[in-house]
Amino acid sequence: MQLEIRERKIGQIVILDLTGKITIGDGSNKLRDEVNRLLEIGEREIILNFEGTSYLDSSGIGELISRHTTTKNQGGHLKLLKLPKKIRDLLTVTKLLGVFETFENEQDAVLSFGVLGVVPQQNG
Amino acid sequence: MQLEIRERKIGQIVILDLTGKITIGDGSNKLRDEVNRLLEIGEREIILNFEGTSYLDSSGIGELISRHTTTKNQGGHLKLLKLPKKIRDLLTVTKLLGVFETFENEQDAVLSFGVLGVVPQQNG
Amino acid sequence: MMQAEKVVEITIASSLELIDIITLTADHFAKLSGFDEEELYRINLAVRESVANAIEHGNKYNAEKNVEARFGLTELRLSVSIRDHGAGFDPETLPDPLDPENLLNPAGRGILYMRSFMDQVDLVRHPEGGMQITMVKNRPAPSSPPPAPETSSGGEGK
Amino acid sequence: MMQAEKVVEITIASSLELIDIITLTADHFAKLSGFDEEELYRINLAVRESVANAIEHGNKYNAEKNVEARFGLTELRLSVSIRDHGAGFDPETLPDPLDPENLLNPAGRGILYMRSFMDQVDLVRHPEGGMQITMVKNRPAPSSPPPAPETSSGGEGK
Ligand SMILES: Nc1ncnc2c1ncn2[C@@H]1O[C@H](COP(=O)(O)OP(=O)(O)O)[C@@H](O)[C@H]1O
Ligand SMILES: Nc1ncnc2c1ncn2[C@@H]1O[C@H](COP(=O)(O)OP(=O)(O)O)[C@@H](O)[C@H]1O
Repeated sequence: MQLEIRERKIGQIVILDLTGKITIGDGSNKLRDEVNRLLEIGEREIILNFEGTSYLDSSGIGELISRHTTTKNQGGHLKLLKLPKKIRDLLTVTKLLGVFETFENEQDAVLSFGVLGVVPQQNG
Repeated sequence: MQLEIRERKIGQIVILDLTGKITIGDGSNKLRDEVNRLLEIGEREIILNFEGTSYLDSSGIGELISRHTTTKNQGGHLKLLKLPKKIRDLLTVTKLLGVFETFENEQDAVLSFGVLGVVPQQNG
Repeated sequence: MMQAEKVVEITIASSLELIDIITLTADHFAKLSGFDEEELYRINLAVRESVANAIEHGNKYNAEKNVEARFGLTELRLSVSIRDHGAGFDPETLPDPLDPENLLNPAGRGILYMRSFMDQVDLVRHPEGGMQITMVKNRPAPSSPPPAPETSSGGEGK
Repeated sequence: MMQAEKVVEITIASSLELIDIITLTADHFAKLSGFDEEELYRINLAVRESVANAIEHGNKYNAEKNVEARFGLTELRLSVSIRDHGAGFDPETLPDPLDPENLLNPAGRGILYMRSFMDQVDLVRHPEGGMQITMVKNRPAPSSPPPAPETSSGGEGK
């Protein structure tokens, strides 16, 4: 299944719910475009929710790294939520688990951004 | 998915619930063996329930005809229950719809056997 | 943008358990072609019949003989050719499975499936031996998803 | 019963949207081999990486160049070879993606995937040009479902 991305906002934080495969071509491109679009409109605190996806090829992993780096370079944060075991294993194999901030549940992820997320308010 | 066959009895009537594909090789063979086994132990009134299957290749259709003929030759009846549209279409294309007795709901199929099925009693 | 034919070729040994490899490919091509689920099912069945015939009647389950499939996708149509290495046969001489006197014959409906579900079916003896069946299905008019174009710059077409 | 290698060969044009045809076949073979769902996933990923490399680095998305896949299944192992028609490369010279200084490099993990998920990976230049990657995975010990035997009399093995 091709990657689908749903966007939610909690306060200043954008959560992208990912469903499908993040692979070379469409999947990676979509993720790149979506994160870049958020950065362009000024968003800086982004959570990628992996609950609906467990297929990530090396191009998909590369895209995660690129978006992580780009976000950081612009003073933002890209955090990973609810990694399925399969993706966690891939990040272990590639020794990347330490590179990303990862969370098991959404509230922890939201609160980790500090004051921005303390008073969650539904937007859009 | 390979064909799976679950057997139920209502009075003297055996209902085979089919799930999966009825195709050349395994699927057709399994259906043949199961109906033949029933005939060998003396069963004569058989309903094939297609609710869980909609994939029937020409070998599967051939198997239906063979089992229908064999059952009839031994004084029994083989009836078809809950044909999905796709299988109904295949029987239309092959002009076989008139060859089989088909039913939309289980009670009608059971009652069609006459006195044998009038007082349904759960067996086994 | 005009695009060339997109081609996939598959060779399998004569084993029923390998048929799915060709039908899975048929599904994938049918999806790329824009066919709906109902047509996917029909294409899948037609392809299954032709491969089963190649294994059963053509190669007679001889595992040393291969079945060769060729899928071709253009803007207008999907084509599937299946070739075996058997003795071949003359399709003109086959009994008609719709003739009332053949109705209870358990076999003889595979080619009927193919002809019913595809737009064009050609059965010819291959010049180098064996039978070759070519089935063509015209693609649905490009409504919402247009025929997948291919970029040459690294992106995926569709 | 000793059985010969069961072989499937697939040729695709260099198009990312055709990769799935080869990974679907990998899934089917992996199932026939008796691998569990976890290993299916890993085999699928390794195969995807090798085909993606063949299209991207080997054939450089040139639709006129093909990628050729060969699957072979014996009682003991599943092998997958992927060949392209590019310039080839020397695997010895590649940077190590696990080296801390390469950790944030967005590329360079495909071959690591293959080596992690398959039991043996050989990367060689094909004598007639292009790169050929051969990956082997040993089949699980035949516990409940034994390695599918093949009858030659018309029945399906498993
Ligand atoms: N590839 C083939 N090689 C040789 N003979 C074939 C081939 N395909 C079909 N035939 C012949 O045509 C007949 C009809 O085929 P088909 O309509 O598929 O029905 P079935 O396979 O059930 O007999 C077969 O019984 C066989 O004699
Ligand atoms: N089939 C191939 N033909 C030519 N070069 C290749 C091929 N496969 C891999 N390479 C080279 O090896 C490098 C590492 O490949 P890989 O580990 O898959 O990572 P990536 O594809 O992300 O670069 C590639 O960047 C490329 O230079």
